[in-house]
Amino acid sequence: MNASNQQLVEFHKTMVKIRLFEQKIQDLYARGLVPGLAHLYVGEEAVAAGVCANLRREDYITSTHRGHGHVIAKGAEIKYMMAELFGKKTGYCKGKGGSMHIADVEIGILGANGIAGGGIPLAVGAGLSAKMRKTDQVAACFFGDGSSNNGTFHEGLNFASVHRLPVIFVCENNLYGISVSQKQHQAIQDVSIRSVAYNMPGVTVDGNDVFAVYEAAGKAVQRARVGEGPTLLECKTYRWRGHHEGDPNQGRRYRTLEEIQEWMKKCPIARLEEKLVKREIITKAKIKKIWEEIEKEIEGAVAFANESPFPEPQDMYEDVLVS
Amino acid sequence: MAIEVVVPILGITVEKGKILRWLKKEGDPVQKGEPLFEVETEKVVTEVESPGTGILKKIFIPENLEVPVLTLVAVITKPGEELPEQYKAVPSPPAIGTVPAAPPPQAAAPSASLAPLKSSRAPQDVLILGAGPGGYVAAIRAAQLGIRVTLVEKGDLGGTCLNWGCIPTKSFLADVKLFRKIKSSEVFVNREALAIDWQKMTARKNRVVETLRHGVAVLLKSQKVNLVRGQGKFIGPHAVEVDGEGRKEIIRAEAMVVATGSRPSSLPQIPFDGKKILASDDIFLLTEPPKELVIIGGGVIGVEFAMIFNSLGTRVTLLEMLPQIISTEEPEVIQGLNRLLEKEGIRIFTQAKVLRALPLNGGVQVILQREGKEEKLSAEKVLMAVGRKPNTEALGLDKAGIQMNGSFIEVNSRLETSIPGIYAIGDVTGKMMLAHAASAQGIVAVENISGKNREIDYQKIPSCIYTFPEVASVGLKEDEARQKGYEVQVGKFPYRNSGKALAIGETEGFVKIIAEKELGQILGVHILGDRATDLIGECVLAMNLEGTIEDWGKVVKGHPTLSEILSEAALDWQGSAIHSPKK
Amino acid sequence: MREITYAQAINEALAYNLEKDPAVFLMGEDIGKYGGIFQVTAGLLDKFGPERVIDTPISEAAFTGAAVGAAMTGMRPIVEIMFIDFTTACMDMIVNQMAKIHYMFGGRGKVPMVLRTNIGAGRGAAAQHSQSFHAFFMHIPGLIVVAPSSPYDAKGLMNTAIRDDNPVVFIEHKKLYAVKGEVPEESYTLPFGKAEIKREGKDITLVATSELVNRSLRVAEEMAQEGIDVEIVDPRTLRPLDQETILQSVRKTGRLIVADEGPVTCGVTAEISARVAEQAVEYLEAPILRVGSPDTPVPFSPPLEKIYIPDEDDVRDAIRKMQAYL
Amino acid sequence: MPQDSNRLVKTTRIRAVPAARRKAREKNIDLTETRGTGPNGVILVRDVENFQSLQAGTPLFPKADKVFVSPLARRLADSCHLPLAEISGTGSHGKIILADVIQAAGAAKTISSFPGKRLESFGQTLPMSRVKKVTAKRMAQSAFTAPHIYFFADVLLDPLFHLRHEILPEFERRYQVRISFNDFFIKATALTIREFPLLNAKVQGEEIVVLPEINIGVAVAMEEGLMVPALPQADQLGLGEIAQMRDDLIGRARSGKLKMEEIERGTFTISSLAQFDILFFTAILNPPQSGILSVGQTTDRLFLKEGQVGTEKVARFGLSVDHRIIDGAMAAAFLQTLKKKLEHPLLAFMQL
Repeated sequence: MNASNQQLVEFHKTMVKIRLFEQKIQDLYARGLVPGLAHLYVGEEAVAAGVCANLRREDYITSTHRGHGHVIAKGAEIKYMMAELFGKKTGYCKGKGGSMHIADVEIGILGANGIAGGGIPLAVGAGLSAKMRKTDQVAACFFGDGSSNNGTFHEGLNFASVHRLPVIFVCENNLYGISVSQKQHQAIQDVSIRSVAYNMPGVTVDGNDVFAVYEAAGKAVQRARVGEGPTLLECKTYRWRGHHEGDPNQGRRYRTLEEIQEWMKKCPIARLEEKLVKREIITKAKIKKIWEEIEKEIEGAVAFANESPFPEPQDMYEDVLVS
Repeated sequence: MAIEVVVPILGITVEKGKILRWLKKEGDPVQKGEPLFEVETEKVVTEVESPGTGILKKIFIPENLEVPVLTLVAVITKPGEELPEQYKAVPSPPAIGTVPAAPPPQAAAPSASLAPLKSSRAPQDVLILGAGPGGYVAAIRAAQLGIRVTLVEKGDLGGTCLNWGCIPTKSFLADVKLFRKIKSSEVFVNREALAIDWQKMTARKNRVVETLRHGVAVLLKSQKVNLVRGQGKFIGPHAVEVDGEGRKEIIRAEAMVVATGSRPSSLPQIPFDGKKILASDDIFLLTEPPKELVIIGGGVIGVEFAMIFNSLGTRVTLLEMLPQIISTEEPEVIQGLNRLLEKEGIRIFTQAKVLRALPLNGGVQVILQREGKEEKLSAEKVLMAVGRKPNTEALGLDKAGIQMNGSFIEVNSRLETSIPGIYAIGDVTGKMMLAHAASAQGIVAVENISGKNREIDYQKIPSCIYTFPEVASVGLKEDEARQKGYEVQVGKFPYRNSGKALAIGETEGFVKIIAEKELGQILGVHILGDRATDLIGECVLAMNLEGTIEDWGKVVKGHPTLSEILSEAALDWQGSAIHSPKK
Repeated sequence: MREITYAQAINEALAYNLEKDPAVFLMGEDIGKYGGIFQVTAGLLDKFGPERVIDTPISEAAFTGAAVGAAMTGMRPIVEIMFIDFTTACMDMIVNQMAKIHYMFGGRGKVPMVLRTNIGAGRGAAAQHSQSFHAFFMHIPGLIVVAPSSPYDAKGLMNTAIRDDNPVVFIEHKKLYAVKGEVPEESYTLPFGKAEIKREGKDITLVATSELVNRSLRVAEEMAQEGIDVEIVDPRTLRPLDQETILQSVRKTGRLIVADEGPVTCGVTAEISARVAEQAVEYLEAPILRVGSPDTPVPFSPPLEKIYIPDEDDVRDAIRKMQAYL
Repeated sequence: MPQDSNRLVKTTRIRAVPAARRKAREKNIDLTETRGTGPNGVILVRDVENFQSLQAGTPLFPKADKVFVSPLARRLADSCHLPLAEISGTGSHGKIILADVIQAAGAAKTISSFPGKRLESFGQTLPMSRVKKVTAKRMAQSAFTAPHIYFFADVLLDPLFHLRHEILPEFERRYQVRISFNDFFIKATALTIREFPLLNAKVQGEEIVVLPEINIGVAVAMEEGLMVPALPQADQLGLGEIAQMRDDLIGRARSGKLKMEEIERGTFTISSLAQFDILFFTAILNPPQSGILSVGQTTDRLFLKEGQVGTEKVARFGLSVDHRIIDGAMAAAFLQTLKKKLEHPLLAFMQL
């Protein structure tokens, strides 16, 4: 299946939005306006954009600690995200979740997740319930190469496969589990081969090529919808920043500047823009305009976050239980 | 619109960063994302990227300065743009351990409202200059009060007291006392043969000093006191530059305590030479006791050394300019002591003005003036004990703007100097040049730093002189008390009348208690006699607990003890001493 | 009224809700054909089919996590963890996911599910199949922890648990499964956070949980012969805890003994004692005493296990100690 | 009440079950007096109840001697008739120490000392109420130790009146203070003392010490007692400085803001009761000073001159001296000289 020109422009917008959002967080974090932890998605935009472009509003995703990209791509509103990262009452989680727990069940975001691999069984459950409720919803589940060594990955794939659940397991292989390189943490190169053990299709694509991601994910979603069960989709990509802001020098304690720069050359957004311009789908000028518009949108979000109030002390005691 | 560059928050545990290197100069063009400067945090060096594109207009924080994260370090402007007004006068960087400087204007609103998250970053800290009995005690007390302490010392822990003063001399005096005891006792046989080995005496002294020094080090370590070796020097009211082993570092602290102590001073016309003209410190470097010693200065130090060397067989002459030696003590006591010293064979010349000292065949000739006449004294060595001068010159106190009182540091009764937050204790204050006074001051100073409000009462600090027999006193002398308008009455009791004194063969001396008539308030106690320096403790306690002299008389003492003498003196005040003949 | 066992009572509640609500389904190891290790789910597979009574792989994290995901997306799963000892295999799913989601998502989304499991030694199952660390879950905000001590309570509380929109950890007791008691045919619910006074008394308040309620009741009757009047309070829900009822009782009697099968160290007994100490110390006429298991793993050898289990003798000893203060 | 009873419980080392403690507090029973029948003698509620029935309900109050006070403080409190119960202790464990009594007595009207400038001396800050004691003590002491002799002379003040009247406006403009007669007296006295050093001396042991500075003390009467702040080296001060200094010292004396040294430095005292209807009086020496000048009320005296009756202003000056230092002749000469200076002020103050 091929994406329409209109879709291609949408990909682009989504990716630019993710990029600029993350870069803004980078600056705000440095200035102490965003407390806690911030794991940035810069460099991996194509995966979120390509996968989520195949999902409907009512479909589900579970995300990771590096989740801003996924939820933006699934349609989260950045001003509520920003407010949440500021710890404000108007945030998605009323300021009680923060960067790692942004969720909007209404639009199928079952939450970013602070536990590596923690989201996998949840996605499986979402698939299970979709199946039981006889809807054709699917659940996409993002996780990293690191999590693919966690029990939940294997248990989740197994369970989903046994029950032929509509789940797409999206492994964002950015080559490092925090500071440990893939070579050091698993004896395989392609996580996708683990699908064999659970009798489901396994695909590996260039995670910095939004087209490739979009098409591979498209097939997987298709299978899921018609009840053919889960797929393991591995996207090879790379994070430009350190594991989190505060990981000195973009993680050069465990990877080289050369390597980082190598991957920055493969910038997914630049590659897309190149294609779009070559195919004359969009002009350079239009692209510039897009960046500017989104920049504005993000400034708006920051302003919204700034003006928003912090939670009241008593808010702390709310939502422990459903009353 | 200028873009501000701050020391970024590099992870949730990082609170401060040291700017190691600027990778760009003022005026350089910078690209968003390119490295701007290197900052060291918790031993990790991080390149900080430019938050924007433009000209690096102004750098506020120089290299090698440590500042809290979020401190504004530079501003980036558009090419050609002027430096906006609000940056023309940017406050000097906040000291480490204080709340970060007001956040950058743009960021002001939100980060101000985030303030609660950051206020936790205000640990109180203190820097103490000098690890003598004042400094190290202050350090320990401060640590106990939860204050972060940096202690700067250029020499040995324990200062003069431990290394060159109280402790070494006491080690000597202990040996000498035993020696004298045996020599003078008739129960030992062939006493003539008995001799004392100066080398061994010095060796034992060194062991004692070593042990104590080690002890202090262990204490400081256990209190997590950050000990920095080197010479400290103020470069501002809250910043001190420490120069140690060629390595300079700048340490900032909210509070400072100056405790650099003092050193022997000499007569201008007779400088120390370390060989013939000795300072008290030099004594400990002698390989053997001199045959003849002239001591210039009849103060505590002079008298104590006179005692030691005289007992070791040195011919000692003591020169004092004033009419009496140790003029700080109760005249009656000093007269007593004077008599005993002379009985010992120590020559004491009072009202003796020393004019010159000339080398004379291997020794020294001291020329002095007495009763108008010039006299010559020859000696193998001269000990100059004419007082001590504070170590205040090298500290750059002017940099901190501290008000002086001559060469001493002016402090109030809270030990605070003219600059709030800077305190001074010990000899540098010139109040009471005693180790225990320094320690007491140290404790008061840091407790004030910790927010308490304490004043020091010199009235109740004892003074001790280690002669044979000892001299100790606390509080007012008799005529001082009268001058202050008290109606005083005196109680006295001689050692001679004490069973214990007799039994241990220490019958010299007496106790004199001065108390106010109406309230029976104990104003002063003066002791000449064996163990006086231990007995005075009881007196200090009585004064501090505000006991009346009648109470004191009622106290029951163990028998036989020297402490009984004190109670008897108290009773004598009421004319009812048991072991004194009826008056 | 008819008498049925504790296991049957729970089974009735499960069946009733499967019947009534299509969103309800069961997951767990060997709960289908086998009927559950303690036969609590016996017969439900035939009645409701493999779609709704799912025999899972031995994969606690997967099916517990899946239950959370399903619960978030409109279902009302009930999972069985065969022994409480196995919850550690899915502790992340319980503690970090199931319990926290509602809070950390700022009230968006809920997790209406029940996690059934059981405690209790006494069957020679040794260190990994006999523990009683239900106190773990009392420690976790976001969970409701229920520990019924009778068939009647079990059915009523299970009904409440299934209909509640919060994640509920339902603590059953191996020794109780076979215990019979009066249970109405019709469905009924019992409120969470409401303790029940199982026996009125004026001298000593004895707060007991789960199976220890029954052991305590037996001892209380003996003691009554000696004129010591023990009041027995059964919290029934451990979280939220009905501390008012407990405090009232203590204010009345002035003496407190707490009995729970878990270890006393940081256990249920510790928590209840602490709250009373904090809020009613001035009413105490004697030290607080606790009955619980010792600080050792559960031993296998029957004589040892006998000593290990806090039983009638331990409760009796505690009351005797307390006697000195009467 | 609870406050108090907490202390009661705290200060007693006894074992009782909490409920017993509560009951004891409610019933105001001292647990130290109850007998425990619980394990190892711990006091149970029933023990408290039994005790109470014994007590037949008579409540038991904390005994007075429970007040924790230093012996010195107790004595001073007694001698000042201050009930200890009303004094709060700042010593360890709330112990009442001397400073607290002084504080209470002084009702906070203490003389504040300047940091760094303090004289190390007893009672560091000297509260007003102590003034009376000190004065009393010193005076008594002085009356016994120093044999006094008294001299009197009438001083004609018209010239001074005129002089003052003349310079008043200009003076006030220049120094922002109204010059008083006292200022003239101070200056004149200081100048006179220059000629009679022994009036600036004190007895010390067996010898007489002539003090280097002439510091004139001005007696200020207050209901709390007498304060005598002194103007340092008054002989070298101009009238302007004297007026300002006098104004300031007396002001601060009234508001209790004097420094110790300002009181202690005095070497000679002037005590003026001119504002009262006191014709003249004999002043008692302010030890260790050797002289004190008393100034009586200024009155109009009739005189006859060339057959004309007129009035002139006269005040009676008294001089008390320590006879051990100053003999009659010298005292007389001093007073005579002073009288002359005041009656010919222009002459007297020429050297300014």
